[in-house]
Formats: sequence, structure tokens, C-alpha cells
Amino acid sequence: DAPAPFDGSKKVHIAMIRQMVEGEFMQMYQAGADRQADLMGIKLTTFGKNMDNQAQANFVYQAINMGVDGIIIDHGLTETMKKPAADAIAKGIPVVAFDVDLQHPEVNQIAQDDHMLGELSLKALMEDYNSQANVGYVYVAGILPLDKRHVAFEKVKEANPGIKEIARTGTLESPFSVKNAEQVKAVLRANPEINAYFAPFDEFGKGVIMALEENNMTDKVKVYTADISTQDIQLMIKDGSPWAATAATNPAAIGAVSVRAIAKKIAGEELPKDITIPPMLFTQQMLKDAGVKNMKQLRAKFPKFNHVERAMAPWIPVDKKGLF
Amino acid sequence: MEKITSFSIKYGFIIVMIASFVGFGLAEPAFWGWHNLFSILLGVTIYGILALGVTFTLVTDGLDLSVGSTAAMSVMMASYFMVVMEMSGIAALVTCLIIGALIGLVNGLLIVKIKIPDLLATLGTMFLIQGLQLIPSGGRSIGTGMMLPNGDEAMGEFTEGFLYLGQGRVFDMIPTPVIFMLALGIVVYVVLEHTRWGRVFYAIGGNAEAARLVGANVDRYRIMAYVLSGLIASFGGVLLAARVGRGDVSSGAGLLLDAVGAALIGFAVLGARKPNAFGTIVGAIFVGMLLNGLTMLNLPYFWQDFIKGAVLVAALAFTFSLAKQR
Amino acid sequence: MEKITSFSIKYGFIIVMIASFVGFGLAEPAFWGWHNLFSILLGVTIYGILALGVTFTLVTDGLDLSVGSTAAMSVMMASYFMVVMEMSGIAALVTCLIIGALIGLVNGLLIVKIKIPDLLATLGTMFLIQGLQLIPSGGRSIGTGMMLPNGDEAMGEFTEGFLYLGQGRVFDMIPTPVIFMLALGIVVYVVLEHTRWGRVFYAIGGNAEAARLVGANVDRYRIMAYVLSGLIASFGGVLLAARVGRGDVSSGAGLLLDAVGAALIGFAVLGARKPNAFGTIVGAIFVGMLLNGLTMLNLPYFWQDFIKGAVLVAALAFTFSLAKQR
Amino acid sequence: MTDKRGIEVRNIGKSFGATRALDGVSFDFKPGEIFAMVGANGAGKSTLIKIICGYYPDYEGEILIDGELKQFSSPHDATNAGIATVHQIINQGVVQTMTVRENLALAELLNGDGGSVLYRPAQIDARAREIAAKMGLDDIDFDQEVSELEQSERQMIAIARALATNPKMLILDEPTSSISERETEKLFETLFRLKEMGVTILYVSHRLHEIERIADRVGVIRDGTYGGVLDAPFNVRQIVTAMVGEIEHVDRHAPVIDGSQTPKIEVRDLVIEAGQPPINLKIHKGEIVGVTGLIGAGKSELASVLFGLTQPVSGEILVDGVPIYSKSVRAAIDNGIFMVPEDRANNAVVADFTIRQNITLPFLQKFFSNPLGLLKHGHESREATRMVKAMGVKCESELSNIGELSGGNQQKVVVARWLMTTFNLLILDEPFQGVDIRSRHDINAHIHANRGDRAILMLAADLDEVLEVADRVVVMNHGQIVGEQHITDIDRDTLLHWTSQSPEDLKLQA
Ligand SMILES: Nc1ncnc2c1ncn2[C@@H]1O[C@H](COP(=O)(O)OP(=O)(O)OP(=O)(O)O)[C@@H](O)[C@H]1O
Ligand SMILES: Nc1ncnc2c1ncn2[C@@H]1O[C@H](COP(=O)(O)OP(=O)(O)OP(=O)(O)O)[C@@H](O)[C@H]1O
Ligand SMILES: [Mg+2]
Ligand SMILES: [Mg+2]
Repeated sequence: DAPAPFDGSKKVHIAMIRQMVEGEFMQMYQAGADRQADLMGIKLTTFGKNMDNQAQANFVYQAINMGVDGIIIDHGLTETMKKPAADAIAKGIPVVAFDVDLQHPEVNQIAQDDHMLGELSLKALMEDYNSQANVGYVYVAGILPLDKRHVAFEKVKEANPGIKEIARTGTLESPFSVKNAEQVKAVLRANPEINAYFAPFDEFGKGVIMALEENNMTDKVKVYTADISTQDIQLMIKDGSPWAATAATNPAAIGAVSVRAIAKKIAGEELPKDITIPPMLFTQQMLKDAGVKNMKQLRAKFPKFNHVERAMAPWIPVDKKGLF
Repeated sequence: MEKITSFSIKYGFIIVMIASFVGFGLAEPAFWGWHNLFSILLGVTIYGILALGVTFTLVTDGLDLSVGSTAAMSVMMASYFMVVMEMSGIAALVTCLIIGALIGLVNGLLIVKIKIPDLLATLGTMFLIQGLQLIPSGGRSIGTGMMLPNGDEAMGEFTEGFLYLGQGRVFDMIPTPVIFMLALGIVVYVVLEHTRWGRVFYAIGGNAEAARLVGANVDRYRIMAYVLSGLIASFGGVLLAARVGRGDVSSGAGLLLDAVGAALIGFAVLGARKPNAFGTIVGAIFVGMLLNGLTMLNLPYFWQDFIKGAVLVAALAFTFSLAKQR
Repeated sequence: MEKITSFSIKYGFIIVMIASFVGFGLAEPAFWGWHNLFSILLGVTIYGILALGVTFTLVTDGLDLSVGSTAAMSVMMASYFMVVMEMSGIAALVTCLIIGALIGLVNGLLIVKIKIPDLLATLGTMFLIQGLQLIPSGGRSIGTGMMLPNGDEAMGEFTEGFLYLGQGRVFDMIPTPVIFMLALGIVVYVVLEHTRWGRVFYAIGGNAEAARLVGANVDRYRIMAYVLSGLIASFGGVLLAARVGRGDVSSGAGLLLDAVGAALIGFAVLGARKPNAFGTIVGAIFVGMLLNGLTMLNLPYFWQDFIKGAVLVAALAFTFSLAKQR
Repeated sequence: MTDKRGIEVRNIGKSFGATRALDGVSFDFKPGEIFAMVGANGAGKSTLIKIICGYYPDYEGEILIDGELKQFSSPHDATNAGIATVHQIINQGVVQTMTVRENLALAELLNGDGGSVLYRPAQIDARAREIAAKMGLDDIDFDQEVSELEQSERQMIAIARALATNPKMLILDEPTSSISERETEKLFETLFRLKEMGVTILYVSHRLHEIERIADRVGVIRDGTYGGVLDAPFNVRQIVTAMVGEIEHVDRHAPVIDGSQTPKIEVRDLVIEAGQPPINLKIHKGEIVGVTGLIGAGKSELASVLFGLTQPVSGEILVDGVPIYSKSVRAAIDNGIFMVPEDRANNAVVADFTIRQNITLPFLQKFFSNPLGLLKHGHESREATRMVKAMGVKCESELSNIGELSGGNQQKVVVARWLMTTFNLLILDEPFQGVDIRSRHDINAHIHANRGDRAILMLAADLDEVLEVADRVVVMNHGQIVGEQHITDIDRDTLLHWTSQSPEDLKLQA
């Protein structure tokens, strides 16, 4: 009783066009999308060359040329991607977008609530420190989700004079964690008054953790981040870990939502224009109490995290086992 | 036997190229569509253009490692000029080209006058520019509405004409950057193969001292090679900015290696075993075609690097090992 | 005058280095702390080690562009061996070193036997390995608990001993990787400057034909240079894996340019104007010191590339322009 | 029973791709003899040598040492078997980036069989001194980089090193091509001494007078094949005939110089280096002036000034009585002053260019039509073919790479590039270095036939070469011109005396 073309009348072909392909988050997103497509018998072709914006635009045209039934655009620059997206829609190919504003009335926007992500993490920080903290900050400008989390930080600082930003670093040079760790180490030496760290991206967070470990300061500074992965969990539950809390959405779930959304669109069903995925806060204590060691267990213990009830339909199977 | 060898050296690469073209099309008929072929060309324009600049420096037996960051610089500057300083598209274009040529001039002077080895000098300017380009915008991407240090919003916009450079289509079909790449390819080809300047460039690459002793102004030519390389790289950057529509900080990253890769694959085309414009363009297109075809076949991204490397090594091993036997 | 010039050439770089050391300390006393000094050293270990490998190939007048991806390969393989295949730390270490040496051997054979120019051959293997390293894990980072294709979880762990390679401290003070870097630096220095092999390497770099005609086995030495480069790069990768504690996919990219940069800055140290182990290490430490000091002074990240480039260009311009005058 | 001692090569063959460099060549070299090997450029002499010394391990035929079959797989093996070689291309014999000391002791440094792996500076220094002493090279600065040395000094280093190994067989491939008479004499003395000691010496040279003087036997290679062996006594004529057949006489037609005419070229009070006495020299229309002098006498420096490569301290250069000023090579060329430099491989030949491209290099504007500046292939091809024919360059076609030619043929191409158009002065710096007698003759004949009313200045350390070409011989010594003689009244002794005067003698005269 699935609507056409999901009633077996043809093999649906979806293109997923990505800006970033490397990194834990991106990998989990991919896995979620793949899994969902598998369950629905959809052919999913992934296009992506890491951080090559013009290639990403090209891929949209390549997908159009291949005659796909729908396109998911995952991250990217508004200016670069809006024209290709509009061109695809003009050719009658529906488009949904994750974390990039394509400025088109017919594009459904999927986004994790980055603002809230920042807020949740900072809320944990303020609770732990009673709104009095000297904060070190890791940030690189110009990356949309980071910019949104940055806005949250600016607001929190404004509202809470006790929260002071002491120093700011950040780099996207690889190896990520090591390069960030070098910077953070220097900052910690120069600013011994820092007693908390806000690094709203887990790759940055790992750099901070590494710096604290190498400086023997794990008991002096706590770290607040965003995003979660198995490795993050391992680092958080380690004895004496300074990683206090992280706010996260489930990237695999977002991947699945993206596929479901485009499927519903292809089937011609109703879909809200904006689909936001709310994050959850995980503190070190929560994880330890629940005895969680990896993402699989995390999903089992916190079902709300796993099942993002977005873009659902009776004819769409969902992943009950929670593989990711 | 002799004949087979020399035929293989000359046409081996082209044959492999045609074979993969046929293979991809059979596996995925959409590959052969006109539109897709233009997509392939469009996909390689930026680094294909940079590779043409690299070719100049390779011909004079040098190498310009700063092309990637020169292009990135150009992306940021074009955006800054239009978005923050609200200059016109044409003014932004010209200024970027001038900056590119100046970077090339600095490279050339460091190499020719101060006699710093080419790799060292251009690696230095590469880092330098990579940092420099981010300073005006404080490390942030530049787009309309971005916050300026004084709290205002930047109100300038990429002009229509400028965007046309990167996003336009001639006859509603051929993307403008493709036209630029092919035109530039032809110009570089003609200059290198059929003018006396080209002859002198090659002579300098072969034996600079001999070229000096037949009256060539070797220093001037070598500086010129770097200026051209910088100029071409900045033009590539302008096209990239026009395609992306925004001054994105992450622009330059992969460009250098892809451009150098294309120019080097060019060594294997028609068994040239030396840098040449035709080979450079063919090399760039070949890599683009592979990536396009493999993506269509849904090969994960990391296979693409692997295959790019395997092709480069295989093409070179083939050409050079056969040439050695002769 | 003569004397001043030759003094400047010889000690100019060191003087600048000491001056910046003093300057940073005055501006920010924490800079001079023991701990901070070790942090600086720790910060440069990985690419410092890679740069030592690069030095070998530079000495023989070649260049290995694949060191960055060889190191990254080693990171992924070490993790894969321990986490997925549950091998012991020592077994993982040895296997990684073997893989690194094999990559070097392939490079060496391509260059020496098939006579592919060094930049071309190693650029090819660079791309190839960059892809290859991601294939076993399907492009994912490797850490305990990662999901395997069959749905199981990877249960292996980085062994204590292995982690000690990257995270240990000798006398509770000196990070183990620093010891490794300095020790390797001394070994490479002694080999290049005080053994016959070193002389052969330099002679080959100076005139391979002459070295061959007086009976040196040039091919074997050149292959050896690439094998050493690969071996050292993979050792650098092992240390990186041990420091990070997992197989991170983003490892290799920046390493190549930093390593080449350090080796090239080494040209300016003590006015050597040729690749040398001492200069390489000093160059690496200098860059690390600058970045550390500038971060302490809260300089934004994009200034760092700029300064890195400016230092490289200035050091080279200084050394080469003075040397030319002589 | 034949004497098995010595070295025998049997039926040696070697191909480079389509080129058959050697085909069935057999010689035997006996202990205690100087065996000279002669042959035209490209005959295969150097190739045979590289086979004997292990550089080319893949060849056809057999090498026997003291009757025993040997197969060397590397130069190292050959050195160990007591074969020492000085190769033709000097820059293949030294490492420019290393010091004199390290170059002298290069073999010890690089091989040091059985010795320590450590680099022992003291040992190397001692060894280097020992080697230098044998050749009387004591006045050379051991810490200098070889890149700063003159060609002749480099060659002496290579020779000294070969002699120092106490070889069983010593192979010298054109060892005297860039060293002076005095050094040549020293070399010959050493060779005679080694001969006494029973060393086999294989000597290759295009200087047939030398061979006439020192060789016991002469072996001829003709186009890669065996061309017979001559036993002493023999004279140059016989050698030439065996080598390349009869050579017709060059018509010299030295022009009659009218002293009242404006000379074609006049060098007036030219001071090249501050403190040096000025140089004055006139070359008349159609005249070929040969300048000789020891190595380092300042011949090449004079040439560089005339060619705009270096700037003089003071003085004038006049063409047809009009002073000209060349601040660059281009300007000199525009003034009609051309030069064939002495270091062919490094300064004249673009090895991966074709013959045609090498010929047309100085006058590219002629072959590229304006305003687009595009190449006129036909024109270029015609001119190049004409020059290749005129100079008798031996090649498959003018589209072959020049790097594949033998040295002499490369030299013809390099000369040819300047003869394409008319000039005021052509400077030939050591034009016959490594050029066979036939090619020399061809070049010589061509220059003589086409001299017209132009001026030609030929610089060579070898007096015989100068006498072959010049109408008038000028001797330089320590940067000054110390005397001249017309070809019709040459007195060798006086010339040699002039070349070898010491600076003190010169001062006395002045
Ligand atoms: N490496 C090579 N590759 C191709 N051809 C070669 C090579 N070396 C020599 N030849 C060819 O082999 C032939 C013999 O060359 P060889 O150098 O032995 O001559 P030669 O007798 O030493 O001449 P010359 O008197 O000019 O030194 C020539 O035709 C030359 O072009
Ligand atoms: N590049 C150089 N560096 C140092 N000294 C040089 C250089 N070139 C020439 N000289 C010196 O200048 C003097 C004249 O050298 P020049 O080369 O003119 O001699 P030459 O008579 O041409 O000898 P040759 O037969 O070697 O060409 C010599 O004392 C030599 O040492
Ligand atoms: Mg020869
Ligand atoms: Mg001379």
C-alpha cells in the first residue's frame, strides 16, 4: 500500500550530494542514510569530494544528467548550491537540504538545531560552575553550524557576566585533534586562570582533551562540546575524564530522516518546510550511570535519541534494531 | 616490435582514455549524455587552468607550489572587493589578476634574482599567501550580509557579470568556464609549441646556460614563467569565486595537488615525457572523467583518490618503461 | 665585511631564533616554562620526524611527496591491526614499519628502475596511498567499539605499550615522542655527516653519474633513500596514532607541507644551503616555537600560516642573497 | 702458445635501441704497452670503454683478463679488478658540490671496501694529499668546492684519482682535451713510468700527434667495427688514413692584409681586470686569428668580454672602425659578434632538443613570422637541413635529438648555428675539443670557404689546432698578449717560449 513509485513500479534512485565526507559525524550520517535507503529498496548514489564546493555544484548537474528521482543536498554554501538546486527543481526533481539554506520555496530544510546544541552544552557548563567560569573557546569562523553555535555562546556571555571568554583558538588543519591540541596547550600555559573549555564540535573537543592530558590538567578544566560518537563516549567515560558534557543529535538518524523526507516528497506527500532535529544533552554522569560504552548502547538506553520522529509515514519502514 | 612500442608510447594513454570512456558509458548510459560530458569538463576547469600555469614553470624546469593558494587568494580578494568594498565585477577581476601577476613576480624575483631554489621559494610564498588571504576578512568566509569588524553588514554583492564568468552557459549549453579553459589551453599550446617564446622557454628548461649563450634573456623568461603562472592561477581563482558565489575560506586546499597532478599526467600523453599544454588538458580531463564515471557507479570517495593515484602511476610507469626499452 | 657576511650566513638564523625565543618569553613569561618548552618540542615531533625522511630524499636530489600519506596510512593501519584484528602493539608497530618501507621501496623502484621523475612517481603514490588507507575501514575512523561491516563491534584496543610511544613521559617530564625525534635526528645527522653512506648520498645528489663511475651502487642508494623516507614516515605515523589513540581519517593532509617546509628551512640553518639533518630539526623546532609563541599572544590562526611563510621566505632570501654576494 | 697476459676483448657488440654502436670489435691490450684507440666521432670508442669498465653490463661478446673470462656488472667490479678509467666527459668524473679533497679521495669515500663505515676526515685528507702529490696538484686549495674550479683542474683531479689506484689497466678517454701542454707533459711522464711498471694503458685521443709520440700500437674503430691495428712506428698520416681514409687539403687562401685598411674588428686598450695591462688586437676582413696560451692564460675571459658576457674595466671594441658596446649577449649578437663556447655540454647544447631546434636557437626571429610570431616549419626545416648538409653532420635526420649524436657531430651543430647568417666576428673557444680529425677538417674547410670578409677569432690551448686553422697566431700569457706570428713564419720554439714565460719575465720585458 505504498504510494507510487514506491509500490514496486520502479526502482527509485536518489542522489545524496555532500560537501564534507570525512569525519565521524559525516560517516554516521552516511550510514544512517544508506540504511534507510536499503530498508526502502532505494538506490542511493553518494556524490562527494571533501570540501570542494565547486565540485559539489557540479555533482548536482551530474545527478540531474543521471535522471535521479530526488536529490539530498548535505551541507554546502548557499551561494554555490542555490542555483544548481533551483535548476534541479526546474527539471522536476525534488530537493531536500540538510544544514544548508537553499533559499527556494520548494526545498525542505532539514537542520539540527545548532543554536540549541550550543545552548544545551553551555547550560551544563553554567550549572557545573554556578555561572562563574573563565572559559577557553575553540572556534573557526565561516562554518555554518559552528557560526550558529557561536551565536549561542555570544548570547550566553551577554546574559551572564560571570562567564568570561579568556582566549580563543581553532584550526581546521589536519590532523585536527593534534593541531588544535598544540594551540590549546599554549593557551593554557599563557592563561592559567582558564577553568572551563567550550569546544562546540567534538573534533575540537578531542584536541582540548589531548591538550589537558598532555599538560596534566585533566582535573583542573572541564570540557563542554557538541556531537557524539563511539570514540567520544570512550573518552568521556574514561577515568578522570575532563569531558563533562556534550550536546548532540544522532547523525545516523538525521541521515535516515533525510532519505525519508525525500522519499515522501517523491511520493507527493505533505512535508513541513522546516524539519528541525532537536539535540539531547549527555553528561559524563548520565553515560556512566547508564553503563553506555558505544553508540549502539547509547541508542538502546536513550531511545529518544535514536528515534527522531520526523518525516515518518506508515509505509516507510524504520530501523528497529538501531544499528548505528 | 619497434613500431608497436613507439605506437604504445604515443597512443597508449589515449587508448586507455577511450576505453574507459566506452566502459563507463556501457555501465551507465547517462555518462554519454551531452550534459554529462560538459559536467565533466566543467568539473576540471579550475584545476585544469591552474595546471596550465604550472606547465609554464615546469617547462622552464621549475615548479610553482603557490598556485593553489594564489587561486584561493583570488577567491577571497574578488569577494572582498565586491562584497565589502562594493567594487564592480570587472574592477574586481582586473585587480585579482594584477595581484596574481604580482605574486608571480615575487616568486620569479626570489628564484631568479636571489637564487632561492624554486621549490623553497614557492613553498614559502604558498604558506604566506595562505595566511595573507584570510587577514582582510579575519578568517571568515565572505558573503553578502557578513558582519564587518565595525558591526555593519557588508552590503556589496557579486555582480551578475562576474557570476556569469563561472555560472553562465554559452548557447545555453557550454559552461563559460569550459570555454575559458579550452581557450586558454589553446593559447598556451600555441605559445609553447609554435612561437619563439615557447621555444625559448623549453630551451631554458633544457639548458639554461646554453640558452643564455645564444642571447636569450633567461632571467626575464624565467620570471615571466612565474608571472604567467600567478596570473593564470588568479584567473582560475576568479572563476572559482564566480562559480561558488562566495569567498569561502576552504577554497584552495586540494587545488595544488590536483593541478600539479594534471600537469604531470600530461607527461604521459602522446609519450611527450615533458611538460606540455595538450597533455596537461588531456590529463585533467582524464582525471575528471574517471571521477565522474566512478561516482556514477557509486564508488565511495576514498576509492577515487586511490584510482587517481593508480592511474597516474600506471600511465607514467607505462610511458617511461617503454621509452627506456627503446 | 667578508667576515660579517659569512658570520651572518652562518649564524643569522640561529640569532633570529634566539631573539624570538627571548622576545616571546618577555611578552609572556609562561613561554619559558619547562613544560611549555617540552610542549613545543612535542608539537613538532611528528612532522619533524617526517622531515628527517624527506631530508634523505632531498640529499639524493629527489623529493618524496608521499610521506604525509604514508604516515596517515600508518595511523590507519596501526589502529586497524590493534582494534579490528586485535594484534599486539609490537606486532602492529613492526607491521606498520614494514608497510612504510615497502611503500618507500615502490617509490624507489619507480624512480630508479622505471626512471619516472621523482615528483611524478611520489605524487602518484601519494594519491594512491591516500585512498588505500581508507579502504579497510570503509573511510571511517577506527576506534574501539567501531561497528564492523558484519555488524559486530571492534573489540581490540590500543595497547598500553603502544600508547606509551606517543603519550609517555620519560622521567615524568620529557614526552617520549620528543626523545624519538631527537634520537632519530642524531642518528640521521651522524649517518649523513659522519659515515661513508652519508657521503655517498650527498655525492649522488651532487652528481649521480660521477658517483656511479667511481663505483658507488647509485641505484641501491637512491632506492635506500626512499625506503628510509617511507620507513621514517611510517614511524612518524605510528607515533601520531599513539598520540591520538585512534585511527583518525583526517591525519595526513597537513603533514606533507609542514615536513617539506621544515626540511627546506633547514637549508638556511648554519648557512648550509643544502639539505641537512641538523637544519631540518632546528627548522621544525623554530616553526613550532613561533606557532606556540604566537598562540600565547593570542594571534588568530590565519596569522600563523602567514608568519610561517614569511619566516621561510625571509630565512631563505637572507641566506641565499648573502651567499650570492660572496 | 700466445701470451695470455693482458686484457682481451672479443667480438664486442652493443646497441642503443636502433643505433648499433659497436659490432664485433676485438682488441688485445698487452701489459706494459700504450695502446691508442682512434676513430671518428661516434665510432664507438667511449662505448667500448664503458663496456670494459663495467658501466654497460649488457653487451655482446667477451672480455678476458689474463686469459680468464670476466663479466663486470658495475664500475665497482671493474675497479676491483684493477681497471681504472678517466672518462671523456669530465663532469661525469667529479662531484661539483663536494670539495677538492673529497673528490680526490672519492673512490675511498664511496667504496672504502672492508673499511669503516664512519667517515674519517683525517684519513680522507691524507689519502687526498697522497693522490694530489702524485700528479703535482699540491697548490690546489683542498677546501674549495669543485664547482669553483676550472675545467682543467677538474680533469686533473679525475686523472689523479685514476692513477692513484695502482691499476693493472688504465683507460684514458681524451684526457688531454682540456689540459695544457705542461700538464700534458706531466701526464705523459707518468704514463711512461706506469708502462715501465707493466701497466696496460688504453689511450683514446683525437690529438694524433700525441698518439704518434707515445703509442706502441694503434687500434682503429670504424663505424663501430674493427678497423685494424697499426704497429709502431707510424705517423699521423697513416693513422688518419686508417681511420677515415684520405683527407683532401684545405684551401687556406689567407687574405692579403693591407695595414692601412680599417680592421674588421679592433680591440683597443681593453682592460679586463683592474690592474692588468691593456689588450690590443686587430682582426682584418677575412682573417682568422688564432689565440693560444696555457690554460688560464685569459683566452676565455677575453672571449667573454667580446661576447658581452662580462663587462671590461675600460677600453673599446670597434667594428669596422665604429665603437660598439655590448652590455649583454643579445647585444653582442645584434652587433654581429657570435661565440661557440668552450664547454659544449654545459654551455652550448640543449640535449633534449632536436638538431634542428639547436641550430635555429640564436636566430629564432627568422623562423617565426610576425605579428603572431608563429613558427614557419618549412623555413626552419629547410635552413636546418642546409646547415646539416653543409657541415656534414652525421645523423639520421635533423629531427634526431642532438643528445644522441657523438661529440664531434654535436660540435658541428653548435658551429652551424652561428654560420646560418652573416656576422662580423665569430669567436670559437676551443672548437675542436674532442672533435675527430675528419670533423675538424670539415669544420675548418667550411670556415675557410665561408670566411668572406668577416673576422674569426679562434682560441685554443693546443698549438697544433691553432696552426691548422689560423692565418696569424697570437699568444696570451697571464691575461696579456705577449707576441704574435704570421702562419707563414711560424717558429714553434718562440711560441712555446712565449706561452710559458712566468709573470716575472713578463714584467721584465715590460
Ligand atoms: N647512451 C646512449 N644512448 C644512445 N646512443 C648512444 C649512447 N651512447 C652512445 N651512443 C651512440 O653510440 C655511438 C658511439 O658513441 P661513442 O660515444 O662510443 O663514440 P666515440 O667514438 O666515443 O665518439 P667521440 O670521439 O665523439 O667521443 C654513437 O652513434 C652514439 O650516438
Ligand atoms: N669562474 C671563475 N672563477 C674563478 N676564477 C676564474 C673563473 N673563470 C676564470 N677564472 C680565472 O681567470 C683566469 C683566466 O681564465 P680563462 O678561463 O680565461 O683562461 P683560458 O686561457 O681560457 O683557459 P682555458 O683553456 O681553461 O679556457 C684564470 O686565472 C682563471 O683562474
Ligand atoms: Mg667518446
Ligand atoms: Mg678557455
